[in-house]
Amino acid sequence: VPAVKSQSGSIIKIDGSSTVYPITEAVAEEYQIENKGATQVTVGVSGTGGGFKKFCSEDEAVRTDISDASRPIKEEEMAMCEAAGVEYIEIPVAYDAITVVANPENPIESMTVEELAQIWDPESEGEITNWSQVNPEWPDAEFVLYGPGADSGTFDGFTDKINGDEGASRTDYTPSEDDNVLVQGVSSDPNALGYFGYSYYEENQDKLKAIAIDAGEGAVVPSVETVRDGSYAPLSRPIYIYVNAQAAEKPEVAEFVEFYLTNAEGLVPEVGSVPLTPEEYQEGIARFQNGETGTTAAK
Amino acid sequence: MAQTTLKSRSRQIYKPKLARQVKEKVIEFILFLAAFSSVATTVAILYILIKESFLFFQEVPIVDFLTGTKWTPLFVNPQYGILPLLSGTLMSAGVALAVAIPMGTIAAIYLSEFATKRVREIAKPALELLAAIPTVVYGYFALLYVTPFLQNFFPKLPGFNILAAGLVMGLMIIPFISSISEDAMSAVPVGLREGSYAMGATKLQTALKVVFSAAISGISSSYILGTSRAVGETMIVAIAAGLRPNLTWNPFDQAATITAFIVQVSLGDLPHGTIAYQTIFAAGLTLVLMTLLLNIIGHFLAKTYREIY
Amino acid sequence: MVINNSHEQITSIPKAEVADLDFYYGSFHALKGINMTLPEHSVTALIGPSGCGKTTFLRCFNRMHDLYPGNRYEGSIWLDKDTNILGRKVDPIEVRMRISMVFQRPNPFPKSIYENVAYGLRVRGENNRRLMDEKIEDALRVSALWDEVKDRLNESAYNLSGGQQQRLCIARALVADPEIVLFDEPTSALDPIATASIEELMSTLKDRVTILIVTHSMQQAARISDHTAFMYLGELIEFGRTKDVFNKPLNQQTEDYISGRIG
Amino acid sequence: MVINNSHEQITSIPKAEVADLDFYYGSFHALKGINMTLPEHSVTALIGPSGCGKTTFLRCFNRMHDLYPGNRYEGSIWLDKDTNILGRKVDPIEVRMRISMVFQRPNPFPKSIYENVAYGLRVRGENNRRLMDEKIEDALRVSALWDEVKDRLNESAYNLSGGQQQRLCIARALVADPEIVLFDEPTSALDPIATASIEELMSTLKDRVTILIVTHSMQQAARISDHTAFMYLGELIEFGRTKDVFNKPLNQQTEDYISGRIG
Amino acid sequence: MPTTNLRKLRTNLNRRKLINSGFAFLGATIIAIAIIILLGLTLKMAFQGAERITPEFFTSFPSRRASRAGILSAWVGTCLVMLVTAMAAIPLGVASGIYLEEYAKKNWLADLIEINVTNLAGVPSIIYGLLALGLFVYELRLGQSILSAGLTLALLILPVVIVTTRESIRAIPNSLREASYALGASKWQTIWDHILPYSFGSILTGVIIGLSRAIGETAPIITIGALTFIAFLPKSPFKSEFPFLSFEWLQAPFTVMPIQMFNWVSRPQAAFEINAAAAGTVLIGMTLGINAIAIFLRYQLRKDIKW
Ligand SMILES: Nc1ncnc2c1ncn2[C@@H]1O[C@H](COP(=O)(O)OP(=O)(O)OP(=O)(O)O)[C@@H](O)[C@H]1O
Ligand SMILES: Nc1ncnc2c1ncn2[C@@H]1O[C@H](COP(=O)(O)OP(=O)(O)OP(=O)(O)O)[C@@H](O)[C@H]1O
Ligand SMILES: [Mg+2]
Ligand SMILES: [Mg+2]
Ligand SMILES: O=P([O-])([O-])[O-]
Repeated sequence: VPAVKSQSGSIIKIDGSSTVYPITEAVAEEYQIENKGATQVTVGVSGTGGGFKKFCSEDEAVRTDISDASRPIKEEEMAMCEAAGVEYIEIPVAYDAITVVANPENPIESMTVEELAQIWDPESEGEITNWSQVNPEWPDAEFVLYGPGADSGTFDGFTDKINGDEGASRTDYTPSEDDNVLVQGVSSDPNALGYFGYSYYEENQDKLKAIAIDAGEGAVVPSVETVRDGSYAPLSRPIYIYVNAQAAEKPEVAEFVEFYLTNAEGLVPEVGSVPLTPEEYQEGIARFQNGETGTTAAK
Repeated sequence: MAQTTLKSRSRQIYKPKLARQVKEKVIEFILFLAAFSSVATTVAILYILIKESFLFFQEVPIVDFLTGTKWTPLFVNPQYGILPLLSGTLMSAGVALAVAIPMGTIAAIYLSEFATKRVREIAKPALELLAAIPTVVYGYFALLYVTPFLQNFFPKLPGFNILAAGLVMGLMIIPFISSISEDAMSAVPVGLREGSYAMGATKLQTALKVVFSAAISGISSSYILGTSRAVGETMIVAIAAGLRPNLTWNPFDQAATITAFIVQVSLGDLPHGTIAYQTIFAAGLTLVLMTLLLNIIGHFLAKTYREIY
Repeated sequence: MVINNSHEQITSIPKAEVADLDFYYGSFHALKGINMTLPEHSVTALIGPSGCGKTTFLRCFNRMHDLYPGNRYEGSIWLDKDTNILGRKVDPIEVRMRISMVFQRPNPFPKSIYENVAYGLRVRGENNRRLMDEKIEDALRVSALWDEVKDRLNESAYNLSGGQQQRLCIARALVADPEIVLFDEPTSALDPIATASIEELMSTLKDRVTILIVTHSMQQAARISDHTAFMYLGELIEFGRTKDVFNKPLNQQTEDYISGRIG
Repeated sequence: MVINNSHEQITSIPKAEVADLDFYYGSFHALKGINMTLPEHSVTALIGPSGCGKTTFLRCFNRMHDLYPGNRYEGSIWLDKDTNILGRKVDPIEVRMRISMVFQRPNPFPKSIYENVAYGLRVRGENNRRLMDEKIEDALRVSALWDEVKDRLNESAYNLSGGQQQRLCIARALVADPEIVLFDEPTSALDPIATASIEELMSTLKDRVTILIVTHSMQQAARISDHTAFMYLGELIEFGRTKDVFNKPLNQQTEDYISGRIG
Repeated sequence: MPTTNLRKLRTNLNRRKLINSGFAFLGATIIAIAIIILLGLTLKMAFQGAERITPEFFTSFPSRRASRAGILSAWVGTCLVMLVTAMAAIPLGVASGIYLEEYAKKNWLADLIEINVTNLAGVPSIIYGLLALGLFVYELRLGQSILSAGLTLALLILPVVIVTTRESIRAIPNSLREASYALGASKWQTIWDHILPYSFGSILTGVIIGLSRAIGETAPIITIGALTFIAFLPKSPFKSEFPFLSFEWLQAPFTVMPIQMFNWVSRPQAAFEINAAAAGTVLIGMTLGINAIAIFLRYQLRKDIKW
């Protein structure tokens, strides 16, 4: 990115989901180029939960203007926001597939949802440690698990959909809010298994292998198509940005959000995620311009 | 010389007394405040750590904290046993010291007793550069160069492991040991050395039997310093040793240290006031107590083995 | 130019012979053409004004100058007529095992009294405890220290007084049966009483070893030595029996020094 | 117990009078009941064996002992009969402005020659360049250094030889017109030629100031001083005109020392 | 001496000399190995990063595309943070050093300060990060700003500055102090006119070494929360209207070199590994450059000052 001299004022603070991060980072980068640095944008990666904790913070020094989220806001987070007097506008920005990955040297190609659940079940902790315990056809070797930390929307989504209970997971794995660490781990260990947002797999296909997931209707590998047509189940989901409604009244924030939604269609695939349809983006812009606060996502 | 000039002279020099004394006192007070700021820093560190840890220990029994074998503070059924982090910390420090103490000591003896002045003047600052390299760079070395290299010999070595982090940390700690030990050995009076040579001792005998034991206080404090560096080192382990709290004594395994845990949680930017936020202070307090303990041991060692020559 | 106004009457067998010795600290010519014999089983004193080269000369005998770079010997010092101490092929460590040294300030090692004396044996690889005990007791007795320390051999040597420390250093120098012992102003850091006890020691020591001692006190030289060498500006001016040198010096400079006119 | 075998013939006006002075380094009683007068415009030498307290005594005159904790004076030193230097209310800084000092080893500041001398004026807040130039030239002339340094006043003082450095320190001590100058073995670190030039200086200085000098060389004391005080083990044993003290000492210890039997 | 005896002596001597040379070889080898490993790793990194080290690398902001990403915001951030660190640590540390060395009486308070400084020097840097998070960010509400980071690193290197100040002051011979006092100088005059000017160079050396440590510190800065995408520069400290200085930059969000490198290290794409290597090389270059200045200063001082 060519240098842009800093001149003026306002800073837009963004934090939250690591899954959304690549998209927001790309948008922020393009926006600042276009904008010649008039408005400055910072983007942090704290995970969806970590992002909401800041977004809904009572402390204005910490509070962010926009929060990236790979799942809808939770009840307790709504309560926090309410307590802090924060109103928000929820806007979906892309689709994601939680991708289960293994090292390319691993012979396993697909797993059923039950097998996945068995590997990640809290009960399995310390008990199930070997591939062959899950499926006798699998190699007789100890597996090593990598996954997002507990502040992560991906973690919530995965545990909800696989283990049937949000947050229920074994804990003897390497957790990190930073998905890059997980990619590092899985790619350097033949017996590793991990999961994270699709774009991190997409960017590292040479080092990772996506496991096909069989939810009863045959094994499906995640891809733009299988996500769009809904066949990659149950691990597909929309991902969002949450905009502070008060901040949205500031022209630079409004300008940024609109820039985000008009350019997302081009930038999302570039960073390896699955874009919404143009109509869906139009809907988002409308929601934003009308200032429709609250969440619409079905719980 | 006339009496009058003497008188006037004395009057002249008696004059500015009060103003000068006030000025001196004010300056002394300002300097005192500056010196006291370091005490204030310590108080602030302890205040912050103890305040947050106090809240933490209202939720978590201290016995569970000290004896629990699982550290999963961010999960649904959080467990707060510090032992896994402690084992990671001790293991990585252990590997580092196993490298740094022998190498550092031998290097120090070589530099102070064997090397010519020219060699010493080049080799000592060159070794000190090892400590000048930013630790994040060492972390990079460990993760991207040392681990793959070690995997050539140990194919089962995971991508994150204590061994590579410890080895690289050991390299970094060498100069803390070699420089301070060398200083201590150089400070041994020539008289003692000559006393030994005059008995027909070789350089090695002089170095090991006379110089080393005369400088034992400085040498032991270099070991202590090296140990507290190893225990408190953060970036190397955070990057290369893995982030999984793992109660293990196997250096080929991955394990999180106390410091790595703090970094990991800080990366997630925990908000003020949650128990997750307090865990890093409780972990930090543990770390500070460990280094404090090391310092006290060092103080005692220095007292018992004070250089007496 | 070598000035050597030796009196002729030296009677005892020579233990060492210095021949045309020159010594350089880098480019500084510190000793100039020294010729002298060191009579066996006697005490030879080196006197002269400060900076004249006494210490420098003494330290040639056990090759101490080898420890520092830039120093250079020329000429020779023959030990027992067969070994040139300064010879290129002679190992300085071997020289030091045969010729030991006591320094100006007592320099015991930071070890126990026993270990200090034992050090002279240990460097030779001696480990036999019985033999060591014997030799150490002997050395401490000869150094007139045994009675004072026999009950606290394991205490640190630093607990001893300055005079005791110096006697300990003498014991350490004696324990491995050296042939010559060099003393560099051994009493200059001590009080008069400690000095007296060390001076007393000297006379008994010469039955065992040959002694070369540097002293800045003419009185001390007169009291304890059999022969005296007077040095001035790096040269040996006069050498002979102590009573001759002091009572009828051959050289004007010696006389000036002895009568206090120079120095 | 105060021993004070002063000869009676001291004639000049007293510049300072020491009355019952005791001094302690912590619990060590270093000076014991000293009584003495310092005659104005003359050179008084302090002699005695090493460790007898000469330096300690000298440093009482400008309260140098105040710089270190644990030191204690008792008794008094009256300056011009009206100020007790050791008085509790007297500011040591004022004392030092009136009584300056030259040390054993030359200790010029690592500054230019000019600034070294100027410092004596600068501490008093003097900044007038003309006046300073004048005073500095005068001080350097009196110290017999002017001709050697007048063309290089801005060079570092460290480029001077040892003897020149010591003369520079003398100039520095003189520049602010002190009443007394204390010298602590000012030539002991110098070679004979430099020593001679400093000794020569002394006699011209006493027209301006009163001098108290410590020396370990009796010859030097005899050469340059008008009065001599002999100290032994912290006591003042004998004090009188130099020729009296050296030729007919009243006290046995003085005689022993002068004849070289002790020390 | 009988020849048998002499022969025994020589055998023993030869054995000892052999062990001696063996050790000398071992020592030299160990030092060489340590330095060679360091050199090897550094060079490997430098070669890997070399292709990225172009002028654009220094004038570009970070980017999602590795080949376009640069370190502009990082090195500017590092310089600004170091500025705050130096402004805070130097006066505080030098004043403390002077107090401890020249004023402090031997009492419990002085002992306390002294022991405390030694202890602080051993406190891990991440703990300073926790202090900063609790104190600067949350209690004093300085935010995750350049000011917070600079002050944190200042506290971190304070012991280094204090210790070197003390050592430099102690190296000044007492005779110079006495010379000054004997001329009637007061304590502060002695310190200001002599002690400080004569020790200035070595104090500076120590401060620079302290800064070279601070420049690579990552953990405390992560702890106060500085790992973000920053593609802009803080406000300039100079402005056109009166009073021409602006302190808004102190409050600005920022990133620094080691953080930028850490960010790139943890990205999995090989292209970013090149960026990380390039940033690491630049970072080492900065550290070595600073150390070289310190070594040069120390050498110059040794040459000039001889007391
Ligand atoms: N290491 C050295 N390098 C250079 N010159 C030296 C060294 N040691 C001594 N000298 C010089 O050599 C000369 C002789 O010194 P030496 O120490 O032998 O004198 P000395 O007679 O023992 O004097 P003293 O009675 O003061 O001990 C002196 O001029 C001294 O300055
Ligand atoms: N700072 C000190 N603390 C304790 N004792 C001291 C101190 N300085 C000197 N002394 C002791 O006080 C006594 C007198 O010392 P002083 O330095 O005055 O002797 P001196 O006559 O000047 O000797 P020299 O000729 O060696 O300089 C000595 O016994 C000395 O050990
Ligand atoms: Mg000598
Ligand atoms: Mg003295
Ligand atoms: O970082 P997350 O997208 O998993 O919340």
